[in-house]
Amino acid sequence: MTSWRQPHRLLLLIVGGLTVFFLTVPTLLVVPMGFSSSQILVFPPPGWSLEWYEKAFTDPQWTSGFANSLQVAALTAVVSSVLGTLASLGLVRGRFPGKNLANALILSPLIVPVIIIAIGMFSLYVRWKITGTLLGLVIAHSTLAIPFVVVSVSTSLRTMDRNLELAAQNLGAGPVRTFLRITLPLVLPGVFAGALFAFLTSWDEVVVAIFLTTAKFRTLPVEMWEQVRQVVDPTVAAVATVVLTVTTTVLLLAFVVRRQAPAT
Amino acid sequence: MTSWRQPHRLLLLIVGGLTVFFLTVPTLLVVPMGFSSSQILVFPPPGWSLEWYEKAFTDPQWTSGFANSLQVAALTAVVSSVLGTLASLGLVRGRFPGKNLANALILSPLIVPVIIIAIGMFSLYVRWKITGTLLGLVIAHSTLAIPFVVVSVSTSLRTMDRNLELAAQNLGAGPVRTFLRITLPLVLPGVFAGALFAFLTSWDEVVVAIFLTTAKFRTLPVEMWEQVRQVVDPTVAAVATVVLTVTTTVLLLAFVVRRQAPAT
Amino acid sequence: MSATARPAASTTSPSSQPALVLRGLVKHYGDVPAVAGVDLEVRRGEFLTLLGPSGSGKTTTLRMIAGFTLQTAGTIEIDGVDMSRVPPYRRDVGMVFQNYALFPHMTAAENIAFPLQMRRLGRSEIRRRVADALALVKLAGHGDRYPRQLSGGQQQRIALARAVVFQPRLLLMDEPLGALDKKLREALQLEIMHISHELGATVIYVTHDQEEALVMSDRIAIFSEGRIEQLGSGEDLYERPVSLFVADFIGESNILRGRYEHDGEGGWLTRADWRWRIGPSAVARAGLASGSGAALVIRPERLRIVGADEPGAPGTNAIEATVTDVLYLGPIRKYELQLPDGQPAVVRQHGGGEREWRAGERVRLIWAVDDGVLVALPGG
Amino acid sequence: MSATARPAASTTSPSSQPALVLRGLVKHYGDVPAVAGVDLEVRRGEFLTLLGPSGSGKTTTLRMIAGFTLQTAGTIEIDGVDMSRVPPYRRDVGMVFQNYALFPHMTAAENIAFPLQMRRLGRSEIRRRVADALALVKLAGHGDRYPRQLSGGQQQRIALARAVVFQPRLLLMDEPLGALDKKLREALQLEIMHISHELGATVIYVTHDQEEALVMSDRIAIFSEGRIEQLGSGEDLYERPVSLFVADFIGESNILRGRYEHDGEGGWLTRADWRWRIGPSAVARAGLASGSGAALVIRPERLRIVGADEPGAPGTNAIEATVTDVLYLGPIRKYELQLPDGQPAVVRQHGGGEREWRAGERVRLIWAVDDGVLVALPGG
Repeated sequence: MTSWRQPHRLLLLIVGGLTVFFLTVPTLLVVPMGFSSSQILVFPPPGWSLEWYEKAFTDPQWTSGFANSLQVAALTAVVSSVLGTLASLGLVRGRFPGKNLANALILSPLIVPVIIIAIGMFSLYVRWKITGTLLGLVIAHSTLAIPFVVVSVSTSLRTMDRNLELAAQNLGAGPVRTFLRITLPLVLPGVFAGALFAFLTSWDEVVVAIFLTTAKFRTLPVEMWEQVRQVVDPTVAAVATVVLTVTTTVLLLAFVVRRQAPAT
Repeated sequence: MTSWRQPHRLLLLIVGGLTVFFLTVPTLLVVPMGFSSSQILVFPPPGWSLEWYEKAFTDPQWTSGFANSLQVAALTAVVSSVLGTLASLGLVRGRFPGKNLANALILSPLIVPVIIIAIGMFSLYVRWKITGTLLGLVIAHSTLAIPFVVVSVSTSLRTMDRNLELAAQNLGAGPVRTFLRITLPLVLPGVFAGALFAFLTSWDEVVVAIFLTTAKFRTLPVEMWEQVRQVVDPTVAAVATVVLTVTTTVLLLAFVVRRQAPAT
Repeated sequence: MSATARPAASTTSPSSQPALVLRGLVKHYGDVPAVAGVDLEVRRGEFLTLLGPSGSGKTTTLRMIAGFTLQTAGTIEIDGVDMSRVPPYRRDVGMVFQNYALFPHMTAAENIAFPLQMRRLGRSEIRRRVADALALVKLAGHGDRYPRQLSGGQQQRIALARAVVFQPRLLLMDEPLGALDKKLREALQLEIMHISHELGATVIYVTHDQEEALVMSDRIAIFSEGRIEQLGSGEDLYERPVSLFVADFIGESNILRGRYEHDGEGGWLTRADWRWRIGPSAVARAGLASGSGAALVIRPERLRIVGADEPGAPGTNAIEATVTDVLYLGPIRKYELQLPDGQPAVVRQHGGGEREWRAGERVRLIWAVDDGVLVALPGG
Repeated sequence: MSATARPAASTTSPSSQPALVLRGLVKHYGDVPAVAGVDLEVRRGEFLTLLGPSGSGKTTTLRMIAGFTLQTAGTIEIDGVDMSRVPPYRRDVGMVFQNYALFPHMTAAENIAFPLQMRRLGRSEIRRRVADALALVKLAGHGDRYPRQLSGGQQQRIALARAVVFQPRLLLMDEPLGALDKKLREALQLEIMHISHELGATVIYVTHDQEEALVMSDRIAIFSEGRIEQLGSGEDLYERPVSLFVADFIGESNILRGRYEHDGEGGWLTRADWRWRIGPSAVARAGLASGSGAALVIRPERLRIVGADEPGAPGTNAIEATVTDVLYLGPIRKYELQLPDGQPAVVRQHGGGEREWRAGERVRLIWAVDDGVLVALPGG
């Protein structure tokens, strides 16, 4: 009865297995290397040790990178979720000339190659003298993150039943009370998911950060980048595992929020 | 009758304008700089010239980078659309134990920070001796691109009416003829769109490429990266404009394909 | 229950001021007229239905009354006050939506309390009124459920409670039963009728279901192409349609086209091959000029099938026909027939001893002269 | 047209072999029985409808006949051949889906040609048969349109043409008219009947619409909880239901519960307060033991309303009631009433001179003894 017979299945199994192998092995390789007893980054580890995790959590270079990354990502999440939500409201509910153009411009960082954005920002931020500062990196990362917030919040706004807003007005709620009591609570899961994606965008970002940070102010991915090209001790693998853990946790959180959104 | 009154509108206009400014100016800055008559990368250009475009299209460093990028992106598109389509078929239509795990693993490159993927691949590919080769970069970029193909093709497969396959069987078509005459033609737009996104993923990619390329074999984004840190002549801006043009063209193509897909 | 019920209309309204008056209401979308000029007076406590096919302007009219859509021209008066430019949240009109439009992040009780909170009533007053409203729709004890935990029928009852709890001047309902299945729909039709009578509410009800309109309404306004084609009780519309459109939209019809000719008190509908007598009251109602194109409408249950050779009785008309299909429907039997000119005809036979006819038989259809309704032909 | 028509069943079938035989068909999903044992014989050229509420197993049964779902137990025989384990593409059975399931990347003609190509017919033969099939469904000239360029009704006709063009042994239809509006649905009901008769096709038709089943079918199988509750003509089911479930599902019913007591040729349904006479044929059909729990079913059009004081005629039963609602429906008037024990009752009055009653009036309902149907009470 099924349309997949034995020969097809075997072929699919082999191709699928190889695909999964190539997709996941590079990442999975990094985790054990962080627990290595070796002094250099090598696979397979000759023995096991927590030395590099200790170093990752005590060496001021790594800990300040961790603090910087968290700070930038958190501020990016706040800035881009506020601006992104306002932009979504304008783009979905507003009626003004040039709406399509505004929409395209706001989403444009999604499609412009990151190396070009990095070069452009570097030229501009040097003139504004905000390279190497927290402010500069937060602005830069918000630029990259706002489109994700806009997509998330716009989807919430579009799938929300417009009749709910009409019903609220019909029952005596003016525009402000309708927004606060009905619209905002219903799109909040979209805003929150957008904020989490914004956090991750900043947390993972390396290209723009390399251009805009200095030795005094580096994020964790930039620190990893610098270290892996100079030293080759396994601390970078330990840090990578920590970074990956944070990423996965935040992402799972985002999915849970999305799931629990009331079916509007 | 509208729920947006004058004070809200004004606030929204200002915030929106600033947001659009920060989002788009860095990119839009790059374009005029490529037409500059200045010898260094500076804004605003003191005058206009096509000198840097000439250099971009003749200097062997840039032209070989262009050729390498095209080659890698094209091969990545082919490899990942074939493997991604097979993976989607297995994940959507197949029934096997561990299906959810396989799905998560195949999509994992979407969420793992690219710097970690790059470090992992570098460790692995050095051992396999495929760093600095076309093959190595195509495998690496396919790893990054396959999840996009899987998302695109899986969506096509899921939105396709299963009754169409049942109808074909009812009318006398066995499993193979059902796949060739019904399933494949109907998901082809999804496959094609996935291939275009795979092309772009490779075309834009810079972090993994920096790790896996050498001076003898560089892609265009890597070349831009190296140049902008050494020389500061405006050729890089001219190249960036060319890259952006290609990206935009391919993306528009992908949208057109998606639009024209028959409503199944 | 009595707490939420408004005093009967007769005791409060100064004389007989209508609850709603629409004057020359027009709505254009671009160049397209969705509503092309509607005049309507709704009495207090009346249950009035706007009935028509989709795109006929009935929903647009309702949305203009609610204030969701601004009219292009015309005025809307509620309880004698011009509301034409008043925003929806100050119109004091309750509305029930087809998809319920319950707030998903509030419980049933919170939904019902919402309009009372907007009116800044006291906590204990709100609690009392919400409890009364829940009892009214027979959902006492369901107040702490969220909408997604309620069935479709229960959700629609909560929506009704929310729309009446603040004692609005008008209750608007936009195809409120459209999403429910047949049995539940019929039960809720009766329940909505009983509740609105109990409250003495003035109801404007939109539907495209003619049976629903007939069952529920005091009066029905038939919409067609942005205008009211006919306004009257269900019996007016079914027994005395003023146009082919109304005859066709309400119930089934047999339609004979021809030319009207005046003759004494009554008249004739004539065709090349035949002519049929028209009664004096039908002639008076239609008010047609002799010689103009006209049609005779006869309802399927007014036709009787007799043998092809049976002579006609005095006071009846007749036409030949051939039976094409016999459809058994339980309480009735429906005959599909073909007239000599190829047009279809349909006859409803209500059980009880009448002879059964078979497909292919040649028969005669007869009807009492007074059962034929005369209407003008468009452009006739 | 004659090209696509199969020779009438009687000329090809050896003696009277049934077109389809289901024996002990069972389908479990996990532990849940979707179909709990179905036995059925369908005659050649018969139009048989599987009717039931959703989840009653009718669609699962159809999918097992098509081969889309493998039965847990039982056999399926088509034209005398066991098809229980044959894959769907070798069963030679045509199917029409509710959502049409037309291939969107093929024109109407290509869709119809598909089953013929699968059977490797010649090009000219395919072209001729496609043209015939298009003519059969009155869409000649629409062959080069894509499905999205056709209306819902046209799409369903193309789906029908595609399902019959290869002259399948059976034609299966899964709620084919479910997505269409009422007027179109009624027109297509007649068209599907005419086409299937013209082709002499054996049709298994699934619907949950009892009126559609009554109109179209030679026989109807009523499904309930995975079993066939009753199998018979529409008249059998409406006039002589074998259970409360059937009485309730087909048409409207008035149900009086009590205890059956035998008495001579007939019997009585007795209650504390009253007893009603039951006719001999109803008693014989029900075959109940005296003293067992039973219900009397009377159809709404069999009840007559008379004044509360009017004496009963011989050969009739009576019960007191109070009118609660009077519903005008055009050709009929429906009375909702309340019986002394609080149960509801419903009466259909078919126009024509009968007295009108008003809500609140106390009345008596009378019916002829032979109009009452006796059924067992579950667990009685």
